[in-house]
Amino acid sequence: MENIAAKLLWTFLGLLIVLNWGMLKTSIVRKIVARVGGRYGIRWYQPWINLIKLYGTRGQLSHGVMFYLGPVFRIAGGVGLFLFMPLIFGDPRWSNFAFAGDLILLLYFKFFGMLGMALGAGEGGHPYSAIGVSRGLSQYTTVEIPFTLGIIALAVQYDTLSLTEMVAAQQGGIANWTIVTNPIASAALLFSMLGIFMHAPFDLVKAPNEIPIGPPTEYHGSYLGVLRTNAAIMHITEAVLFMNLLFGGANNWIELIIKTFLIYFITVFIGVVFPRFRIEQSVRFFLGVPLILGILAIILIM
Amino acid sequence: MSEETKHNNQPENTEESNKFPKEHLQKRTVYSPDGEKIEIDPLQDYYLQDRPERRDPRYRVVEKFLNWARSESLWILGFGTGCGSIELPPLTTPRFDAFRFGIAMRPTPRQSNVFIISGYMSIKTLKRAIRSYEQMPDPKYVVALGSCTINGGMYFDSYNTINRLDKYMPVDVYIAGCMPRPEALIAGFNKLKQRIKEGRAEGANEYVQRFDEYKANQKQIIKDWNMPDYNW
Amino acid sequence: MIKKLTFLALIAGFGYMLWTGLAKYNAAESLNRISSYYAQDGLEEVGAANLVTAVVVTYRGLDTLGEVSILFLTASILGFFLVSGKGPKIPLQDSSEILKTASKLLEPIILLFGIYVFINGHLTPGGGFQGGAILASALILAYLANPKEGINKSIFRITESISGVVFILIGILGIVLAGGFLDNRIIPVGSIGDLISAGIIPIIYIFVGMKVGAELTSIVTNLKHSPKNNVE
Amino acid sequence: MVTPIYIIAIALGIAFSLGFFSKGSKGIASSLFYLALTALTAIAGQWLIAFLTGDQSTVEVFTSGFKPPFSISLQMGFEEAVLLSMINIAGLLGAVYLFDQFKKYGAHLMITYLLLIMGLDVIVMTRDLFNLFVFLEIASIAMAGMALITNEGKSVQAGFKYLTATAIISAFFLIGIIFAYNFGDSLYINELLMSEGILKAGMVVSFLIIMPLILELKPFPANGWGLDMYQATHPAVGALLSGASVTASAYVLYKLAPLGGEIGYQVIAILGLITFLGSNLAGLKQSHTRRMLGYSSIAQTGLVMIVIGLQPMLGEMTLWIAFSILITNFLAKSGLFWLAGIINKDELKSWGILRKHPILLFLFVMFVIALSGLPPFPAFFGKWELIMALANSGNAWWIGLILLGSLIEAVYLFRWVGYGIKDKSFDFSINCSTYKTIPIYIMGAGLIAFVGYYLNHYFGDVVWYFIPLAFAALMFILDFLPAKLKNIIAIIGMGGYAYYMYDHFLGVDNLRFFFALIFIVGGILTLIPGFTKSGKRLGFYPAALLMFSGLGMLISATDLLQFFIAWEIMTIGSYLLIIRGKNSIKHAFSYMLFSLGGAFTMLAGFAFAQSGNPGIGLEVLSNMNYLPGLAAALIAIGFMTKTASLGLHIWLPGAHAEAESDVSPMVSAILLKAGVFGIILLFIGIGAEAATNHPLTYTLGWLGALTALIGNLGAAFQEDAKRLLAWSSIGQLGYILFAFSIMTHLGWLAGLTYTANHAAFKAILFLGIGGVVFRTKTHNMYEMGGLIKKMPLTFITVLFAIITLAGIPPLSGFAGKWLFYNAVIMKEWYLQGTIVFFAGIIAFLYSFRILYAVFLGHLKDKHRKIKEAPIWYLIPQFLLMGFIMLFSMQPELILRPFGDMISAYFPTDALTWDNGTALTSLGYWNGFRVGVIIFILFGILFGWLFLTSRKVKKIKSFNIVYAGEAPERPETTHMAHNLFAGYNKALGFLVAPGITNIWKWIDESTHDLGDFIRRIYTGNAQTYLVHIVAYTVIVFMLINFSI
Amino acid sequence: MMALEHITLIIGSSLILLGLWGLITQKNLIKIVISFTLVDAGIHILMISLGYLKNRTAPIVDGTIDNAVEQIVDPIPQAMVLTAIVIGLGITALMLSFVIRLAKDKNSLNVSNFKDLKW
Repeated sequence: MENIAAKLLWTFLGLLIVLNWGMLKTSIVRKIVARVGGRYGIRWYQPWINLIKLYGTRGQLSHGVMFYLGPVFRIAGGVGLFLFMPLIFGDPRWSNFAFAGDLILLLYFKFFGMLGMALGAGEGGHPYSAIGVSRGLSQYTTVEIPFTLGIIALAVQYDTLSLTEMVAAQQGGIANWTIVTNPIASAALLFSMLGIFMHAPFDLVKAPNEIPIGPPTEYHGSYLGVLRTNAAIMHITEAVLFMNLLFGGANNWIELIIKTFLIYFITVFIGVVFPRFRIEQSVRFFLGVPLILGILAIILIM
Repeated sequence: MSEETKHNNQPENTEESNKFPKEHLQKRTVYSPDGEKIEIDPLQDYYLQDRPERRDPRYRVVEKFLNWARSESLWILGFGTGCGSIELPPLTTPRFDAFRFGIAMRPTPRQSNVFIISGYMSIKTLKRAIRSYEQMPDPKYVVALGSCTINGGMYFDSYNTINRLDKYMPVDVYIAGCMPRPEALIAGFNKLKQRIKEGRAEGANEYVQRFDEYKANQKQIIKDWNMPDYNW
Repeated sequence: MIKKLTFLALIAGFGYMLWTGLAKYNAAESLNRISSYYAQDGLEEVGAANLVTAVVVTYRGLDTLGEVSILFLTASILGFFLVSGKGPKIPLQDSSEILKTASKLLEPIILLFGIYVFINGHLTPGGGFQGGAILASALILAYLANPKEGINKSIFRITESISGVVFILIGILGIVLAGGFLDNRIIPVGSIGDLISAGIIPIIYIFVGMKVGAELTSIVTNLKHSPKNNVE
Repeated sequence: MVTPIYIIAIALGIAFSLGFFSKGSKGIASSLFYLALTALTAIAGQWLIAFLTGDQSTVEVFTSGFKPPFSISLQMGFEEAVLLSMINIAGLLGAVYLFDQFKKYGAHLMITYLLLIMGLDVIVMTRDLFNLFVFLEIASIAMAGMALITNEGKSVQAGFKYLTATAIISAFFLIGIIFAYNFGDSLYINELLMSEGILKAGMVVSFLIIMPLILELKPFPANGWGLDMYQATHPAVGALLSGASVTASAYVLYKLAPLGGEIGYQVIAILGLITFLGSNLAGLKQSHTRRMLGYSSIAQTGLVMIVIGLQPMLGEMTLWIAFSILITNFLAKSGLFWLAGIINKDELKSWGILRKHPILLFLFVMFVIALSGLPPFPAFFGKWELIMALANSGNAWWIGLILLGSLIEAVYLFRWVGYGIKDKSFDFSINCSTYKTIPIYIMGAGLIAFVGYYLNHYFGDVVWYFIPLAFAALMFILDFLPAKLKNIIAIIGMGGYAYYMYDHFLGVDNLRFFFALIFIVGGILTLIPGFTKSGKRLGFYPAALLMFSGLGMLISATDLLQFFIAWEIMTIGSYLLIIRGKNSIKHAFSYMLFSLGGAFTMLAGFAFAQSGNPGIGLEVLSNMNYLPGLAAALIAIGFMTKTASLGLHIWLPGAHAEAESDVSPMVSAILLKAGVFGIILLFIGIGAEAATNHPLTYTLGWLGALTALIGNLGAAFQEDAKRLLAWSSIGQLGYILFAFSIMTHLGWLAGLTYTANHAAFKAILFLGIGGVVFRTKTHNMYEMGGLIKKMPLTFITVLFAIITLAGIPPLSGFAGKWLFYNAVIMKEWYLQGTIVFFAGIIAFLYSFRILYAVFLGHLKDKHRKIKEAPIWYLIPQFLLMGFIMLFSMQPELILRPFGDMISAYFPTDALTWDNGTALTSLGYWNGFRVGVIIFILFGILFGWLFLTSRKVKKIKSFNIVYAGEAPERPETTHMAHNLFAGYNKALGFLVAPGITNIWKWIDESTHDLGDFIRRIYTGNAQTYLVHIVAYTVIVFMLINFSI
Repeated sequence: MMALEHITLIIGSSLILLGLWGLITQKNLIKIVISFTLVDAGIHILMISLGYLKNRTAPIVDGTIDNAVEQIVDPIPQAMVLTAIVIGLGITALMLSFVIRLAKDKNSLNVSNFKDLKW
């Protein structure tokens, strides 16, 4: 019983850290982008203010049960992903609930939030929501192919599907990181990472101006707050996933923070350089070079 | 559509609907898959008819904290009605960089809390503006931009332009000028922040309180009123 | 042209086929087993001087029954088919005086000859079929001479039926009294060459003759009479 | 014993005496006439009974008191007795059917008719060559005469063609007889067959004897004259031609075939094959009922010719096979021709009128099924034996061609059945006089009796096996009861069956028990929605139980024959079920064609498999000697048509989507598993060791992966909810096929998990959507929307099913995915595995689509008062949902027995359990913990949102932000049509109907070929004569120069 | 040296071929029937000639013949011909009646005009 309580406590702590780091990361990234553009940029604490404001919205509207549950599904997906993700290597306190399932579980659990969110947005009844979902799902299907190919390549390389064991195998210096030992699979994974984070050029799903921010068009107030909370957690968690897969995991929080930031920054960097893809363009893109890289990765391990 | 349905779709014999027929808002009869007759009154069936509800502030300290947060996170719904719409985009440029004040643009009323009426407002646009305003969640603030919103400005005698915005919705801040420059806008936002922090920016509740009055004003000028009284 | 050539090739092919068979043919020097049996023992067994008759009526009696049936069948088919047809009615013309006169003269002689041929069928060349055909020719002659004179068909029909039934009954008697169906030895064979000999053969031939005569006549009259009285 | 000579005596005697009663006394005439026919039948029947019961030996009857060869003799043996009975019964019943015609035409027609029957009788009995000629002439003249009953231009032309053709054929025969007598010195057939002279005389003699007999059987293409007879004459004449005349002629050919020796047999068989294929092809485009029946009759004759020709190979089975085919053709064709007479319209479509006469419709369908050679009708057993024998003697080509011909025949026959069952475009009524229907009933009863006889013959010792079939038959009889009562009876019956399965297979063969569970318990669950139907629901229960009994019998089958019969019964039942849908006529047709095609390939595969084995038990699959690779592939293709694998899938969407609401789950969730079961049996047969690197499993793996991809992609682009689910079934079956092809412990475990899951969630989905369709009366998703508010319970079940389908944790779908990845990686099938994964993600597209477009979005005007789906739809859904929840939370409970089942074949313990955690060498997964974590998490976060959101106001459908405007109508606001437009733009080309087009091309070119072929039937009597001469000459030349 | 039987054989065969030629080329219905009778006749001649034995007499036993086996020709073909002739007669009659009926229908004797049934 104590064990469980302690576990819960540590996990909650981890969640808080990740959440706040996610918020901070957002403002840092925005700031960097602003500075590149010659602006001052948002204040570093702006995300928290926004969050407080959203949770403090007075009147809320609901289109129905599924609309209400959509954000819950979404954040359950995000937090769940966090829960099944080992954070710090070698420290059982920060390995969360990773003992309940392996990489495959993570792979599939991502969809939990997506589907719930899509349904919630669907009940909102706004046509733009549906368009956004349609685009999101369409893009996601192809993003996942290089991702899966890469994961399989890694699973074969390390002969395990357990993330913890994969990290364990990468210990001992940069030379042991997957990005060095298996650059092709890593390239495939990094390509798909661009799609997973949905930054430009793959941000048509949100398309802020033509289909007002896509699926969550109708969401406001606390709903939006929940979604933003989730986004903060999700981004870090996904970055942690790639960190664990490719960059040797983290031995402590500092390492984790630095690595996740750098990983996330890859997508930001690419995003500010490239314009946006149309949906069929991005679908075709992921079936091009990333797919070939993925297949190459597979062929190399066969 | 069957012959009978068409027949039943003839407008009702009210003065209003005859004047401004809008087919999809008229009552119609359809038949369920089982052949059951269903009377559809789109206004009743598809729109919530409730009056708006007053939403009181919370406890003092909490509300103060929240007001601070709201004031530092102003999400704009830009309603580019007149020439003022050209003055909004510069806010995001490096020269003015409104982001640093917590000001951001949002594309949908649901996620915004500041409504900017940027200039003269024709009667036709007013309807849309009212709808958008009512769809924003509480608390919400209105910033009126330019002289036209104050007294009609150069359109003071136009047959299709309103003269005073606050006859139709509660305005928090007026920014005078024709047109006011972005600096003036930022000044106006600062004024708004101040108002919010002081807890005086309860426009939404005021709108609720004087709902009938506002509606009467709105309906007086908008002839083809074909929406529910309050757009949720 | 090509079509014709193809046909020619076909016929040539058929000719070749026949030739491959006939080329193997060698005229036999002696009777084969079966015909020698007929030639040797047939005389005693059947008692008909005309061996062909013995074969036709007794040994291969079933064939004969079949051929009688075929004529009967043809007559029946014509009976229900042609009489019911539609089409232009061909006007009947009177026959020439020569034909009328000659027919009156010839008819009895022909009839008599026909009867002679089938009564002597087991002794001399001839028999029921030949006799019947001669009978029919007389009747047809009479008919041609007086085409407008109606012919009483029921006489032919009843003749046909009676002869047929008797033929069958004789056949069955063969089972009862002698060796098998159509066995001619239900009455004594008698001595070869006598008029009354060869068992029941002469009697069968009488009926066959009558039957064939009647059938052929009715076939021809049916062919001729076609457009008249429709069935029902 | 009455000597058969009396057949002649009575027939002729009465015929002659009928002349007395020309006009006046019709009553006596017709009583005499019917008496005569009855007497003939009685004589034949008495001999038949004597042969059947006692040890009566073959009797030779001499005429005129002399022994053959000096006089003509008749023979009465068992074969003759059987055939005589058939001919005379056909004659008697035909005469009853023609009652009105006899009344009209009187004695003359009676004479013709009587002589026809007598002629056919003697043809069968006679042992004298020339006598045979005489009576052949009698029969053909009488037949030409019978053509004249319908006294109109067409039938006269047909009669003339028939007469000239048979005359010329007889002329050839006569030449043959002369030659035979000249060279063989005898006319006695028994002597001629052993005569050395004929052999010496060369081929032409026997050729001229056999060829006319073949020509009498109307071989393709020299048969235009026969076809015209079928088309233009009175249907009863067609029945006689097809039933009696063919029977007699075929027997004559059988009698005289030994004359030709080895080559003769070969020629007969080849000509028969040409006839079988050509005639069926030519029949494809036919729209005139009786002409089409004619093509079919001729094709059947061709089949009989094949059997006769293959006699040296078939040995003692020849007669049995030929009889099986002949008796079926005889009973069914007679019945069909008579039915055609009752309907009295030329077009195939006019058979829709039978909908008004259920009994006739039943008989019609039964006749056609019997004709197509499907079990349990005699023709099937004939074909089975034929094909087994062919395989045993190593004649793969023959098997292929015969099955191809059968398939082509099925095409036009089942198209016709479709019209009969479904077409509503008739605008006339029919008059079913008793004297016209009684013969049909008798033929139907005869057919059923023969089914009984054959089943008893083949399965006398395993009668229990057919108990479910008997139950289905019982439902045919009970069809007059109200639907609800029948539903109860059906469920009780199925319950009993389930208990039987439980009793026999649990613990003995758990794999079979598992499938029995899916088939039978699934069946019970899908029967429950039937309670919503009122009225009688004619035809539903017999068909459904036919299908379920077929499924059940599949499980308990112990040999190939039983298995195949069960398979076909299941196919027939499901066809009858599917065709009940509103617009399903086309789709049911293509379902049937693919099923039959699959069944035929499977049959060929079975034949190869059993070749060289001592028995036909299922164990032969593990000991294939003859063409083992091909056999396995053919069997697999057979099963894959049922699982709708890529290339063979095009029938599925239409068939499943257009079926009735409660039929779709039956066929989709349950029926498809039959194919899976078959594939498992095949794999078990091939054996774990042999299959690990078997090219077949490798190919099937790829095929499964591609099927999954294309199926799911296809589903994403559908607008029709049920079609979407149907496409999804294709994809899911692709997964299953793939998983089993992996051929490892884990792969099979994944396969079984998929199978169980798919059965559960697809049933829920089809029932849920079925309930929606039941209420909304439309399939189009864009016409639905917003139904969550009206049908919340359905939404919940569908949501659960979708989550399971998508494999999202924590529901049980994930179990399958997890096992699957472990298996794929261990098997090193990475690329295939990735494709399947891709397919799995595409599943999200349609999962979302069906949930969104149907339940979310905007409620349509006309659905505002719609009710929740009927309770009978919901009950099974919630039961199945319970199963899914159990599986999700306690996967060990279900996966462990699966593992034990598989251990018999793959004895590795690749999956171990540690306190609820599943462990493989690669990964781990604890379903219970994941479930608990997610549910608790969900609860906490829900609470969080609840706390932070204040005063939630429920708003209505159009209270959405719309850029300051307001939506106009729900139809224009519900964004559902072409939802994945962008995706379609990018990847839509993958599901462009390429395969459909290929099949369409095959279909069209086959039809065009058929159309081209039938152009030789110019309708000109002379052309037909040319055909006959040319046929004779060409065949002669070919033989002559090839010797 | 061409013997009698050879001559008859040739005549018979030629008649058969001639008849067949007529059957497949002549358009007139009556001529087709006539061609059929030609074939028939040819076959009959063929039958008789195949049953012929050199220098023998008809199979009728009267006083002039003492050893029938040595002196008569084969009676069986003759009996068969008798039957065949009658059968041919029946068929011919029936054919002619069909022709009459057909001619009445379309007022034509051209065989190509009777193609109401095809395909």
